[in-house]
Amino acid sequence: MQQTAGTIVWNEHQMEDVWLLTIEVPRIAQRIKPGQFVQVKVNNLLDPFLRRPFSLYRTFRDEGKLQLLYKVVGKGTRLMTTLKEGTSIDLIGPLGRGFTLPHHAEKIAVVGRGIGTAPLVALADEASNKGVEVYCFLSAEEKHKLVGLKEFKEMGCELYLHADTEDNVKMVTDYLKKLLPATQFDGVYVCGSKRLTREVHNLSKKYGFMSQVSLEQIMACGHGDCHGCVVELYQDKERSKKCYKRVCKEGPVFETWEVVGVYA
Amino acid sequence: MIKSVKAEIVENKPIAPEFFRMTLKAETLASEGLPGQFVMVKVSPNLEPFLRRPISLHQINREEATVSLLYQVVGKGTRLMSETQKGKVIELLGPLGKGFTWSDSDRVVALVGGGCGTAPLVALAHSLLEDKKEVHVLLGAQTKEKLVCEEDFISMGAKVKVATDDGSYGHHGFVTDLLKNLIHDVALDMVYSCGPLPMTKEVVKLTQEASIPCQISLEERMGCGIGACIGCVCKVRTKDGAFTYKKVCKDGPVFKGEEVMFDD
Amino acid sequence: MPNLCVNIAGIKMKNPFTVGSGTFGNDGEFEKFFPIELLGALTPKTIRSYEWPGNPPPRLAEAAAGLLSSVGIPSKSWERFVKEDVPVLKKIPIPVIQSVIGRTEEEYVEIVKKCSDLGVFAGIELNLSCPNLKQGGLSFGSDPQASESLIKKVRKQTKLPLIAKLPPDYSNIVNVAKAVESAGADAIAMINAPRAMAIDYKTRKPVLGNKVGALSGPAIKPIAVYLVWEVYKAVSIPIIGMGGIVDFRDVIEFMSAGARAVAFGTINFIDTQAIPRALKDLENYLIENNIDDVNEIVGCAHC
Amino acid sequence: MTNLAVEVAGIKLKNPVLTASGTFGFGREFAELYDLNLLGGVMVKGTTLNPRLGNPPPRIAETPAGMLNSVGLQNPGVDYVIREEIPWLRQFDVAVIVNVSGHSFDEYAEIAARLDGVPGVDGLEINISCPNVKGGGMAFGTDPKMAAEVIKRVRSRTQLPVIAKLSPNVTDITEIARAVEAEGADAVSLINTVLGMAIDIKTRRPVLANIVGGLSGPAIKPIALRMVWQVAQTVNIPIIGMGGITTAEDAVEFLLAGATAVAIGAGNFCNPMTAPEVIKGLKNWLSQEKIDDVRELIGGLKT
Repeated sequence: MQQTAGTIVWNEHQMEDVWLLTIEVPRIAQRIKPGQFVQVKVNNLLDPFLRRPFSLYRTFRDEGKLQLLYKVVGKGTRLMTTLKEGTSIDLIGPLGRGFTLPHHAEKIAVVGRGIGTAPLVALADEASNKGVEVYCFLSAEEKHKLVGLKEFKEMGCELYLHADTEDNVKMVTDYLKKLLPATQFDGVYVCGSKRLTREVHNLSKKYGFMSQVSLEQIMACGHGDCHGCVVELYQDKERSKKCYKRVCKEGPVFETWEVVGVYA
Repeated sequence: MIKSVKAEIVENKPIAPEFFRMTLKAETLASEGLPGQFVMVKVSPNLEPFLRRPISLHQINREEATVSLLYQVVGKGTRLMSETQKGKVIELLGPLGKGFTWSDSDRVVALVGGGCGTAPLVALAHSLLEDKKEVHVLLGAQTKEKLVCEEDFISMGAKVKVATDDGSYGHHGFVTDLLKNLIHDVALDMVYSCGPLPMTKEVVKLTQEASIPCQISLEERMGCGIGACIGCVCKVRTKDGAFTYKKVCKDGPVFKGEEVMFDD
Repeated sequence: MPNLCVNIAGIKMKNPFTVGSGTFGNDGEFEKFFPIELLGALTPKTIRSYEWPGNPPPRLAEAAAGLLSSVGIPSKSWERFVKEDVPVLKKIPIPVIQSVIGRTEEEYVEIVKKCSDLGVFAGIELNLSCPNLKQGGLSFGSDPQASESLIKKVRKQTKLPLIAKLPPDYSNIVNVAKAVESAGADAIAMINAPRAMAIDYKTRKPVLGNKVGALSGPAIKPIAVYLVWEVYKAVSIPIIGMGGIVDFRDVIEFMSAGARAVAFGTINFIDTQAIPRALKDLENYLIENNIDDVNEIVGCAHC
Repeated sequence: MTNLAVEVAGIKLKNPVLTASGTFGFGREFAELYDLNLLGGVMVKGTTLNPRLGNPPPRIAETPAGMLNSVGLQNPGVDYVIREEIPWLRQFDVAVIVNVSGHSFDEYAEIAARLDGVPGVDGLEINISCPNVKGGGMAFGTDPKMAAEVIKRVRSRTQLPVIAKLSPNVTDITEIARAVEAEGADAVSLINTVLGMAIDIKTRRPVLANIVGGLSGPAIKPIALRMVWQVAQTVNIPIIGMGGITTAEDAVEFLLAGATAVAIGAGNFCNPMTAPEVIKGLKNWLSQEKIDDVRELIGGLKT
C-alpha cells in the first residue's frame, strides 16, 4: 500500500451516470488484486474533504494501468467526470482484502447488480486468465444499465442476465439455482445487492460452496486507522457473537456467512 | 447595476511569470463596466475556497462584448483561476464599485501602476486616450520579467516609463521616483494610482505636495463585494477631522487621494 | 540548520510534531507510510482499562472541509494491549505518549497507574474530552472542579508527565486549563473535536449511528487556533495544539498562537504524506525567515 | 399546491427562508440582484442605539469552507434605521426583523422601545451573541442569568415578537435557550458565529485587526445543526436555524432538526443568489417528495 500520483489516461462516459477512468500508475497497477480498492483524491482542495474509494475494475499490469468504474452519485464523483486526460491524480492503494480464488478452482460464479458488478469484472478477468470457467449472473434495473457485459463476453464467460423492467418476479440468482444441482462451483462471489447476497448465502449453505461478498461503507482513511467504516458481522459460523470489522481493512470482501443481513 | 453573470472564458493564458490574462464573453460587463470597477469571481464550484475573488476590469471591449481580467497567481483562488480552461463558463458578479473619474478640464494625466495594480490602468488609459487626454504611464515591477502591459500602453499611444526594483529594465528604483520627475517636468491635471500600499501612500504624498488631485484604487480582503458584509473598509477623513469607515467595495475601490487615512 | 527540538514537560521531542490519538498507525503499523523517526513523539490510540467495541455504525459523515465521526474510541482489553501493543511500542525509538480515558475517576486512576507501571511511556495524555461518550470524557473536561479533582488523584499515580486533553468548551476552557495546571498537569493538549451532527435529508435520520459526532479537520482550525491563543495567555504549562492541521502553514499558526508542539490528526486519513511534507516545509520556512530555533515562534503572535 | 408558509413567533413568513443579520445589510445591495419579495423575511444589520463605526480593518479572513469576520456592528444607529431603512424595506412584501444589539440592559430596552410600533417592523432579533464587540453582545449571551435579564427588559418595552439570538460559544446552549424562553422570548435564532482566529504566517500576527472574529459558513454547519437539534428538544418556542446553509438540502436538514425557519448567512457572500436558489430548491424538493406542506418537515427527524 502506498500513496502515489497516477496520470489519467482516459476518462470515458460509459452509460447513464457510469464512467470509466483509466489511470497509469504502475506501482499500484502491478500489485492490486481483484476485490481490492484504491482511495482517490478527486481534487487538491479541502472540499470534498475525503478521498473516494473505488474497487478495481480492470488492471493492465504490463502497461502499468488500472481502470476504475464509477457512478456519479454526489459531489466527489461529479468532480471526477471533469478530470482530463494527462491530469495527475493522487491515489492510495492497493487497499483491503480482495476475493479469494481457491488454488484448484475450475469453475466460479459471479453475481453482480448495477455498479456493484465492477469488482467482479476484475475477478472474472483474473480467473479466466488462470483458465477458470466463469459464469456471470448480472442484474440491473434496466437492461442497458447492466455493467461489464462487453468485458465478460470478451473473457468468454457464460452470461445470465436480468432486468427488473423485463421481469420483476424472478431474480438473476434463479438461473444459478437452476444450474446448481448439476454444476459444481468452487466459489460464488456477489456484490451490489443485499437481496442477492442473501440468496447466494442460502444457496451456499444448501450446496456447500464458498461464497464471498464485497461490502460498501462510507470511509475516511481506507487503510484501517480511523475505524470509521466498520460493519457489524458475526464472528463465528455458529453466530454466537457479533463484532465490528473494518470494511477497508478486514474487508471489503467478507464471507457471506459473516454478514448479519443474510439471515434476516 | 450589479448583475450575477455567467461568462464563457475565451482565453486564459500566462503573460508573464505568475501573471495571467483571462478574457471573458460577457455582454453586460462589457457594456456597463467602467475603468476601475471590478468583478467578484467564483473560482471553484466547491465550498473551498469559500469566498469569491475580487478582480478589477483590465480591458473592456464593447465591440466584441468581452472583458479581460489580469491577475497574479498569489494563492489558492488565483491558482484555480489560472487552471480554468478556455471554453468553461464561470460565475461573476459585477460590475462592482466606483471606478476612476475624469473631467473635460483634465488635459494631462499620469497613471501610476505597481505590479498587478497595472491591470485596471489599461482600461483607464484606453478611455482617457479616447477622450484625447495626454496620458503618461509610469509602471513599476520587481523585475523586467514581471513587468506587464507595457506594450498595451505604448500601442494605445500613451507615454510610458518603467522602473524595476532590481534595475533589470528602465529606471533602477521605485516607480514613485519617476512620478517625482514627471511632476517636475510636466504640468499634470490628475494622477491615477493602483498598486501596493507603500507605493499608493507615496503617490498621495507626492501629489499633495504638488497640489495635484489624485485618485487611488485600494485593495482589501472582501467578503461579499457588494457592500452588505462591511468587511472591506478603509479609514476616510470626515469634515470634523475625525474618520469614518467606508466600504472599499461599494464606496470605492477608487478614492480621492486626500480622503483616505493610512495607518502607519 | 534551525533547531527543531522542543521540550514538552520533560518530553524531549526532536521536532514539534506528534499525531492526534486515534488517527495514526492504529494496527501497530506505525511505519506503513514513513519512518517513525520523522515524528517528535508518537501518540498511539487511546486505551481504556476495559474492552470496548466503539459506537455503532455508520460512524462517519463528510462535512465541508471536515469529517464528522462517532467512532467512540474502541479499545482492546488491558491484557491484549499488554500482549499485542506494548511489545511494539517498546521498540519505538521516539517518545511515546499514551492516551487514556475512563468513565469514572477510578477508571482514570486505574489506567494511569497501569500505564505508568509499564515503564514504556514518556508521558500520559488524559483524554478529558471525548465528545462521543455518554459518561466520562466531556463531563470532566467542561467542568473545572471535576477536572481539578481528577488530575489531583491521577497525579499521585505517576511521575510521568501528564497531559490533559481539553474539549473546545468556550465558557470554561480557560478555567479548566487553569484548574488542570494548578492540580499538577504538566501540559495541555487541545482541542478535541467539537460536537456536531449531520442529517440525511432523504431518510430524515441522523447520518451517524450515535446521532451526534465530533467535527474534525480544517473546518475547525480557526476555532482551535483561537482557543490555543486564549489558553496560552492563561497558563504557563506547554500546549500541544491540534485541530485541522494539514500543512506547515497551520503548524506556524498554532505555534504563533502559543502551541509548543502540534498534532496532525484527521489529515492522516486523507494524506499519508502530510507529516513528512510539513516537516520539510517547516524547516524551509524557518531557514527562509532566518529563525534559528522553532521555539522562537511559540506564542510570537501575542507580542 | 405546496404550502411553504410558516409562522414564527406570530410573524407570518410566506416561506421559511430568511437572510441572516449582518450578511445582507438592509437589503439594498441584494435588491439589485433579485426581487426581495421572493424572501420569507429579512433580518437586517445589527442595530445599536447610536451609530457605530465598527472595528478597524482587516475584518475578513477566509478559512476552510468558511470565513472569519470582525465587523463589530458598524451601523448607522436605530434612529437612522427607523427613518431611512425601514420605510425603504416596507415597499417589499417580506417580514422585516430588526437585529438589536446593546452594551447594557438599558440600551437593549431603549432600542426595543424605539422600534416598538414602527410600521414595517415585524419582530426583533435580540443579539446577545455578537462576538466582535467588547463589553457587550456575547457577554450577555453566554450567561443564562444575563441573557434572561436582557430578554425580560426588552419584553417589557415592546409589543413586537422577541427572538433571542443565541451564541454557540457556550458549554450548554440549551441552558441559555431555557432561560430566555422563561423570560418571554417568542422564539430563538441560532447559531451566531463561532469564535475563531487566523494568523498570517508571513507576519506571524493575527490576520484580523480585532484579533478574534466570528467563524461562519459551511464549516460550522454540523455544529449549528447539533445545537438546533438540542435546543428543539429543550424548548417549546420556535427556532430560526442558521449556520452554513448554502443549499435547499441544508435547509431541509435544519427544518428536520427542529427549526421552523432558516436563515442564509455567509452563503450570501459566496453566492449572492443563495436565498432565492434555496427557496426554489426547497419548493422543487417538496413537490418531488410529494410533501404538500413544508411544516411537515419541522422537527421531523427520525431517531
